[in-house]
Parts: sequence; C-alpha cells; structure tokens
Amino acid sequence: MVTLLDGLSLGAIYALIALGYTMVYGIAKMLNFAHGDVIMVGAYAIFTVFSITGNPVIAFIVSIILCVVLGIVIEKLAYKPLRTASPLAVLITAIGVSNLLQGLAQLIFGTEPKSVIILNKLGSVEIADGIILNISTIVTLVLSAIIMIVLTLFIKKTKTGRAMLAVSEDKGAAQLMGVNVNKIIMITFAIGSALAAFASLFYLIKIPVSPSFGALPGIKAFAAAVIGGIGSIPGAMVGGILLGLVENICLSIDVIAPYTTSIEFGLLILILLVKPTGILGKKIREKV
Amino acid sequence: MAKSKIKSNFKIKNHLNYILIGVVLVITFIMNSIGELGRLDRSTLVRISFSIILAVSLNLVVGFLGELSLGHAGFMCVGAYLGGYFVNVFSGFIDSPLLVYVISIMIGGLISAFFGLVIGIPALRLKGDYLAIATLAFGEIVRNIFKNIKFFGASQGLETKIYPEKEFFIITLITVIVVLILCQNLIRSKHGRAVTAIRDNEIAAKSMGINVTFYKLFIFIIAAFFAGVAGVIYAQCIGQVKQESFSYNYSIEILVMVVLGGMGSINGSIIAATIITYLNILLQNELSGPLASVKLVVYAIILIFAILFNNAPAFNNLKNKLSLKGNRKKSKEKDDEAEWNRIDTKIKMDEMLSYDLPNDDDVNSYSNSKEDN
Amino acid sequence: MAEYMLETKNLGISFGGLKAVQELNLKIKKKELYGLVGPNGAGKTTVFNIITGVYKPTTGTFLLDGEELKGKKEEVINHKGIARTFQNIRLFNNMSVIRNVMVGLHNQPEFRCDPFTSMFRLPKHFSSEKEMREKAKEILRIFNLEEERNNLACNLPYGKQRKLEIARALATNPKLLLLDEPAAGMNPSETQELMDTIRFVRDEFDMTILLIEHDMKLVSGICEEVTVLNFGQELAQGKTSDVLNNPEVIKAYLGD
Amino acid sequence: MKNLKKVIAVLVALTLIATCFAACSNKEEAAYFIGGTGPLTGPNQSYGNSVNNGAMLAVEEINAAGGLNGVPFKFEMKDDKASDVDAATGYDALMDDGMQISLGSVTSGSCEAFAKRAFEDNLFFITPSASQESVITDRPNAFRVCFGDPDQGILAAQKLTKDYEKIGCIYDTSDTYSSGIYAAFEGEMKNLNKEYEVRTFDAETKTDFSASVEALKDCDVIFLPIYYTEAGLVARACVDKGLKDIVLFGCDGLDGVAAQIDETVTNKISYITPFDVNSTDEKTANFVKNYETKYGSKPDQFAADGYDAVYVIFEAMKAANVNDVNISASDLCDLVVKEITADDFTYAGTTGEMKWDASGACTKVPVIVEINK
Repeated sequence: MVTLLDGLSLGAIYALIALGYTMVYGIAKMLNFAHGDVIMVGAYAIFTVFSITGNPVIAFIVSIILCVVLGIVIEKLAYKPLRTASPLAVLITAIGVSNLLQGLAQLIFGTEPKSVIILNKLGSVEIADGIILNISTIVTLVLSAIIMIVLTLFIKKTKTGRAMLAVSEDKGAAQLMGVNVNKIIMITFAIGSALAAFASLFYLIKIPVSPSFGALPGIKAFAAAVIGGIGSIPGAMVGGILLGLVENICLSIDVIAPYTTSIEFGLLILILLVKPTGILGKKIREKV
Repeated sequence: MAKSKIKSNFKIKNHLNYILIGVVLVITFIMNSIGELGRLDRSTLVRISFSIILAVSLNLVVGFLGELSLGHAGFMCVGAYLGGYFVNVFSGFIDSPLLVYVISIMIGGLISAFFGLVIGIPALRLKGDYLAIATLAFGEIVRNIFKNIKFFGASQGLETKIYPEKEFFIITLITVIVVLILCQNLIRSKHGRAVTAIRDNEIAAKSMGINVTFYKLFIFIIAAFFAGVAGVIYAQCIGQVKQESFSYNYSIEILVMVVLGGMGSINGSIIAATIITYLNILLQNELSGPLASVKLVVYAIILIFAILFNNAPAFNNLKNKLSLKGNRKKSKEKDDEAEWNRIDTKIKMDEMLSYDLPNDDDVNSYSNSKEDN
Repeated sequence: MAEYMLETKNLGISFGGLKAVQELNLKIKKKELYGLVGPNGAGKTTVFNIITGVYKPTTGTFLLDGEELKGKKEEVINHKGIARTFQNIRLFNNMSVIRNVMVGLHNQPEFRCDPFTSMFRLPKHFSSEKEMREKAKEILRIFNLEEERNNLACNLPYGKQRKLEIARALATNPKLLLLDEPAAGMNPSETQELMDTIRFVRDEFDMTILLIEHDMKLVSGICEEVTVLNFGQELAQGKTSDVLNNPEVIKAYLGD
Repeated sequence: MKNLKKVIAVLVALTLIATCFAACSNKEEAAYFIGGTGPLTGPNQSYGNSVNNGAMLAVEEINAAGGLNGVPFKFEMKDDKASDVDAATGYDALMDDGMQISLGSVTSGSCEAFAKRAFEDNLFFITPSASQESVITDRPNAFRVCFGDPDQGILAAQKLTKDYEKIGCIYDTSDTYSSGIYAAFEGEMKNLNKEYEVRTFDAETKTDFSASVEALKDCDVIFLPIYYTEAGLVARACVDKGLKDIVLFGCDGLDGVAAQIDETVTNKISYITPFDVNSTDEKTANFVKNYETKYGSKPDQFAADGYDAVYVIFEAMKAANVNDVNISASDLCDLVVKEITADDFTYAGTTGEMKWDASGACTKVPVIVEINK
C-alpha cells in the first residue's frame, strides 16, 4: 500500500517532467534533452532562495519564475535559430545546453549535494493501522493531480491551448490560420519549464540537489513520455505513473531490485515493439 | 586482370585518411623508439584510436544509414567485458600478447555483433526517435545487467590484463587503419550505395528491390562489431572494465563526435574523434578542482556554437565571409569514385527523424542548403 | 506462360471505412502500353501501391505473368519483375545520377557480390563494379543523361529527374514498368520527347508498361488500352479511343 | 562545413606539434615527487579534496622542517573523478612528470587502475583511503593507511551482534567499497549464526530510501556500509517514516555525514573510524589546529589519512637513508618496501599507531565515533 502510494507520487513527478518533454516534442518536434537540467536549476533556485529568506513560498515562486525565464531563454537562443535545421542538430544543441547548465551549476554550487527541507517538515500521518504516510507524498499527489487537470482544461478550453493543438497538428497550416507559431512554441517552453519547477520541488523531497540532479529523472521521464506516446499529453501522464509504479514495486522486491533499471527500460522496449508509437501515441501512416 | 584494375583505380585522394594515419604511426613509432614520446602521449594515442573506431562505426549507422542510435556505448560495453574476459583467459596459455589481442578483438567484436543482431531485429522495426530511445534503453540495460553479474566482478568491474603499454599504440593505430579500410571499402561499394539509398529515400530504395531490412541490420551489426573491437582496446588499455564508463552520456559523446565531424563523413569523424578525445585528456590534466567545471562549460559552449554556426540560417552571411573556399569554383567534372567522402552532411528532418518521408518541396529546400555549404 | 502480364482479380483495399479501391480487374497483355486514368483521388496511385507491395490488398489478388504476388514485400515484388516511378519524384538526392541507376542495378544476378567481398576488396568486387558502371552508362545513354552522370540527382532539371526515375526503374530489369504521372509538370515538347522515349523503351526492351496520367494527349497518343477509375471503382475499360469518348467518362471528368 | 573542417585540420596539426613539444618539457627544481589521483570534482569530491589538503599540509610541514636531508618534497594530485579511465590518464601524466613515489588513488574504484600500472612499473604507493582488498592483494609495492573493507565488515558484524537484537543492512550494489564491506559482513554474520535483514540500492539510479527504510522499520539498528551522502538520505528517510529509535551504524565512509543532516534527525548515528577529530592526543590536536588555520574547516578522516600517508612515506624514506633526489621510482620502491615492512617500523600518526606487513595492510586500532548534534 505504502509502496503503491510512493510509486504513485514518484510517477506523478515523472509525469510532470514527461509532460514537458511531450509538449515540446508535440509542438516543436524536438527532443529537449536539456529539460532535466531545468529541473536542476529550479531545485537550486529553491535551495538558494530558501536558505536566504527561509520562506518556502517565496523560494518556490522564484523557482517557477526562474524556470520559465530559463525555458524561454534557452528556446530563443539555442533552438529558435535552428527551427529549419535537422532535428539531430537540435538534439546535439540540447545536449550542449544540458552540459552548459550542469557545468554552470558545478561552477556556482560545487558538486556536493545540498539538501533542502521544505515539504519534509510536514511530517507524517498514520492513515491506517501501521501504515504511515508522509504528508509530502500526499501533497505531491494532490498537487500533481490538480496541475494535470488544469493543464488539460487549459489545452482543451482556452484559445491558446487550442492554438497549441493546431500547431502540433500542422505548423504551416496553423500559421496560415493566423496562429503565431513562434509565440506558441515560446508558451509551450514556458509551461513545460513551470511544470519542471513543480517537479523539482517534489523531487527535492526525495533527494538533495546536485548538478546531476535532473539527469536521472530526466531520462526516466523521457522514457515515460515515449511509453505513453510522445506528443500525447494524457500519454505522458499514463507513462509517468506507470513507470513510477513499476519502479517502486520492483524496488520493494529484493530479488529483482538491482535489475530495476533493466525492467523499466525493458518495459519501454517491449511497449514500443507492441505499439511502435507508445500506448496513446498516434499511428502515422507513411505517404507514398 | 584484377590487379591492373586496382592500380588504375587507386587514387591517393581516396585513401588519404589511412595514409595520413600511417604517417602519424610512423612518426610516433620513430619518436617512441628514440624515447621522445611520453607515457601520456602513448595512452592518448590509444584512446584516440578507440574513439576513432567508435565514431566511424557510429557514423555508419547515423550518417550513412540515417538511423539514430544512442546505444553505441552499450555495444562497446559488451565488447569490453567479454573481450576483456577472453584476454584474461587466453593470456593464460598464449605467450604473445599480440596474438591474444587479435583473438580477443575478434571474439569481443563477434559477441558484440551478435548483440547487435539480437537488438537489431526488433529495434530496427522502429523509426526515428523511437529507435533512438530503444537503443538508449538497450545501452542502459546492458550496463545494469553487467553490474549485477558476479562472474564479471559485479560492482568491482572486470580486471583485465593490460597490453604492454610501450607498443600498444602501434597496434591500435594499425587496428584503426584496418577498420577504416574495411568501413570505407564497404561504403564505397554497391552495398554502401544501397545503404545511402535507404537513407535518402527508403521507399524508393525498397521499390528498387533493395532489401532494406537486411541492410539496416547488416550495418547495425557491423557497427556493433567495431564498437566491440573498440571495447576490447579499451579493456586492454585501462586494465579494468567498469560499467559506469559506458553510460548513455558516453554514447552521446560519440554521437557528438559524429555530428561535429559531419554525418556521412568518415574523415570528419576521424578528425572530430581525435580533437574531442585529445581535448578531454588535455583539459582533464590541466584543469583540476573547481576549474574542472569550466571544462564542461567551455565544451558545451563550443558544441552549441559549432552547431548553431553550421545549421542556423542566421549565420549564413558570416559563414560565406569566413569561408576559406571563397568563391572558388568547383570543377564540374568530378571523379565519381572520389565523391564518397563528400556525401552531404545535412540530412533533412523528414529523412532522419520523422515518419513523413520527403516530398517535392524538399528537393528545393535541399538544393538551397547545398549552396550554404 | 500466362496470357496476361498483369492480372488483378477483384482487387480492393479499404483504409478504415474508406474503400479506396474496389473490385478492380485489370488485364494487361504482354508488351502492351496500358493507361490508368481518372480524376484526382480516384485511387490510381493506390493501385500502384498495392501492385508494388506498399499496401496489402484487403480483397482480391493480383498476378504477374501468372504468378501470384499478393502479400509479398516490396523488394520481392521488384525482384519478380515490377518496377515503378513515383508521382512525387523520389530520387536518391544525395547521390550522383549514375549512382542512382547503379542502385537500380543492385540486384541483377550478374553483379552479385556479397558485402564481405566488397569489404575485403576481392577481385569479384572490382569486376562487378566496373561492369555495373558500364551498364549504368548504357542505360543513361538511352535517356540522354550520360553527360550529367556525375551531377547530383537533385541538381537535374525537373524533366530530367523524371527521366532518371524511369531509367532507374528500368535498371532493375522489370517485366512490367509502372509509371506514375510521368509527364506531370512537363511542357509539350518535353512531353513529346517523353512519349517517344516510352515507346522506345517498350520496343527496345519488350516491356509491358502501365501508366497513370492526367495528360489525355499523352494517354491517347501512346496507350493502347485504358481503364478509367472513379471513386475507387472501374468506370470504363477498353481501347483508348473508345473509352475516352465514353460519355460516362467525360461526365466523371467534367462533372455534371 | 568545409571551412570548419579546414580549421579543424589546422587545429589537429597544431595539437600534434604541441604533443611533440609537451614530451620534451623539462623538470623544475629538484624535489622528491609524490603523486596521486583522487576525485577533486564529481560526487565524491570531498574525499579527494580532503586527502589533497591533508597531504599538502604534511608536505608543507616536512619542507618547512628542512625536507629529507635538505631535499624538499612536492605533491601533486590529479583529478580522477573516481573513475578508472581518468585515474589511468592521471597516472600516465604523473609518470611523465617524473613521479617517484605515490599515494595511489583516493577511492577504491579508481585505485585498481592506478595500482595495476604501479605494479608493472614497480612504483611504491600507500593509499590513504582505497580500502578495497584487491588493491593491495599480490602487489608487494602496494600499502594502505586505512582499514581494509573486510576488516570493517567483520568488526561491524561482531559489534552489532553483541549490542543489538534485530539488525538490518542497506548497501550499494553498484559500489565497490560498499559491496566489499557487505561481503565480509555477510560472511561474519553467517559465522556468528545471526539472522539479519538486508536491502540493496544502486546509487547511480536510485537515491530514494523510503522503500528500503520502510522494509527495515522493525530493526533496532541499520548497518550502513555506504558513503555519507546516501547515509544522510537514509537518516532523512527514517525521520520521514517516524522511525526515531533506529540506530544507524556505518563505516569510515560515513565520515562527513554530519553535514548532510539537520536538527530534525534525532537518530543515533555512529561509525567506525581510526580518526577522532576531538582527540586530545598531541599530534592529532596539532594537526587539527594547523589544518583549521590553513583551510578554515575541521579535518575529516580522509584528510588525516592523507596527512599520515605522506608522513609514512617521509619516515620510511628517512629510515632507508634515501639521498639521491633523482632516484628512480623502482629503486625507491625497493628501498621503501624493505623499510616499511621491517619489524621495528611503526608510525604513530593522527589515525593511531600503525604497522605494516608484506601484505600491505595496516594494523591499527579502530575507534567508534558517535555523531553528536
């Protein structure tokens, strides 16, 4: 029970990060390898501001703002000039940005992990006989659920959201219909980065921040996005939660715990072989 | 009859890269024998050697076949562990380290190639990003499994016998030349033609009767083979094989070599592999402590600018100004055989990473980008 | 030996609920120049895609020279003797003209040479490479492309790209050649030249040719028989002149 | 792309020339050269930096006191990021620079590659902190200052079974140090016929301990043969789960854990270490004072180990009457090994009184330190 809930909260974090990957992929058709490092920057922002002011709310707000600005700056400086270039070039640039952010973090903060205690302070409750649950886990789950619902509503109901859908469907046609594609891509990056800030807050509960803070959840969330069908928003949520659950269940069984990574990535390969575009991915037919 | 043809077809221009490496080999050999070559220089040469092999073999997959693979380090890992294991076994009863080396690279390569086959059959059904993530997953799985096999030392890694350090770089440089000859021969043949045809237009290639599945698999296996060879060299150079070294970051580093050198350009891969490896070693030695993070930053900035400079339309004017070639005219009548090194480095989005294959418009945009070069 | 080079029996395909082609029965005799016409979206290219193995038919089957090829892969169908060109040109753009043709020659038995022979540069490699090049030049000569053989395919003018595509298809030594709108985008004199070439190819290589075309002048000029498709269904079939004067056909083209 | 390639070509030529010149660089002022590698960057950097600081302090003190017969020492640590490849490179670079005697590597993971080369070159090394048994096994030139992994595992098993009822253990399968101690612990527990619960993790992929702690919540004590970063997380997980009474017991890797936890952690944490920073022993107190003046922080066990290792080398060289500053590494090794393994050679350092036999292991008395907050 606790394992499942812990798995769900981990899955929720993966899902939040995976949403960033999947939205950017859906709209800009690029793999934003630097997304994991935005999380790291968000976590450092929380760490710095919190240790200065001691106020968790301010720390978190600053972190969101910083992530959003960072996302937009990265997009403007590194990706926008490459809009017409091959996706491999963009991929390599993203790797470059990722290295750059990690290098800068090392330069400023060193490589020592730094722990921040914000949500952990909330303590834990006993929900049933012998089952103790952290309040932070519950907060993670509830907030993630709210964020996902709001995001879905935003995309379905608002004009900007619908424009995003249109751009992901056909960039050229959307432009002809009067959608400002550049602006939409910028908004996408901004939303993705804001989600990353949330993810960094929740992930900070689990581990202290270091320059490689975002690398592991980044790659796992990327896998989750692909499992769910990259480009599909509900897919990212499903994939993230599935992966989080699988990870925690595997880890709780001692015999297979060392092979967790293999099982997770094996699951990814298996799903791709059965459904080549992921669980909720769109099937694309080749045109001849 | 065949012999005379070899002579008549032989053009220095087409074989420049291995002649150059041969020259480097001779120079370093002489320097080494008069004691002018340091230990670090020798090990640098060895590490450059396996980097070149890795970059060139990955280029076969990414540059020539046009499929993105992020699991190259995984194949290297297989080669390093198994090749390293056989090095230890054979050293028991074969005295000549050279013979052990040759046998081990064959075995390491073959096992790695077998893994390429096993992974390739299912994975190559996928395309673009999906293939990339599947290969990445494969690399991580390989690492995770080796980490838990007691037989290979689990977390302590596999200890392997070091090749006598003084001569090793000579052997590895010769290996590089052999690998280059094989790869280049393959690419400059009807099979290379078929492979580039698949990259250019898979549907047309199929309709020309090219067995696309076979060629994809074949190239994948050959690349895995050479990655395995590189792994054995690694094992014999470092003396210890630990799975940490083969993470996806290393696969990406190899990919960076390929992309910076130019996809589909073997010479480019050689040059980029040499520079990146050399820079890594140089910076590691010169910068330590907090300065080491400067290395990461500098490296990242160089990477971003190299890509932006080469791909962003905004830089075209600047590029034309800086171009050493200037407006020099290219001779129209090119020798057909020599053109192999000049396969364009720009592969269009649609061909590389997405499901939609190019249509008429691409022909035009392609020729535009051609002029940009 | 079968009576017909290509015979389709009740051939049909549907995508989801859409029946793109239904109950198509083509009978193409050897050495015939056969036209497949119809308005846009009638399913002509889909027919090509079925015959070349890109799509698997949902109903019916088709036979090449009496041999059933339904369900085979594209490359196998090509080996059996069907080669095609594409509506939107699909050349190997990063390769020179001659190399495009050499890719077509790839599977010819006389140039067989396994990858390892090439990797180790055994004598067989050199002889087969040389022969391939000669053969490719020969084919290019027929299409007047020999001069441009070392240019990149994408740098050719449009008309020549179309020709190159035919040359490349021909290099696979097919029994049946499928041409998908070979004259699209050509001016009248180019079209005229193309018609001569197609006829020449048919006579010189004893080729059976099935072509899709919108240009009625070309169709009536060279095709002996035509089939008209409309909404995936066969509207009319027979001698070119008869069919093109059929009021149903004219209605389908011009609307009511 | 063209012009970039040209630029690259020029760079390659330059680097090759640079390599040639680098090989000819000459030595500076005469001094005995102690080398070593350690993680100055990366997740384990605290170890490397501590050893480096301790060793530097020792060298300065020795030189201030006139060196060995008037000849000073110099010490250089190359950054190896705790990776074997970088340790190998660092070793090669140090050898090129004329290293005569060394401290080996700081971490076990990278020390293997270092030790292998040192063995072939017959270079004496005494590692401050690489505790893995195989580092010194069958290598007459290899010594260590710290405890070996098995010693700690056995000691912990004995101590814990004596004091506690229900014992749990969490260790890192991906780490050499951790799994080395665990293996010995496991063996000893079997000898003692004692049941215990164990959970594993993988530092590379997993840093959330809530599941492991949850599984061990009924234990009285959790044995943590892991590094301080992860230990801090385990402590945190205990707090989150409301398990305030579990005792955490670790090995020398836990040194530094105090910085990782805060006032919310109320669990009792203790670990095995040879070094007590609050010791009243004159030598230790002096060291702590000097270290604090120089670096502004209290030394940890690694700094003490590094400090001691340099002094051991100094004392052994003094005992061997070394007076040729240009003595070759191999000759020096033979002399020092003879001295250090002699029956009457002991050294009382900051980490206790030490004595060595031919195996290279060090005998000294362990202390168990408890963290007080």
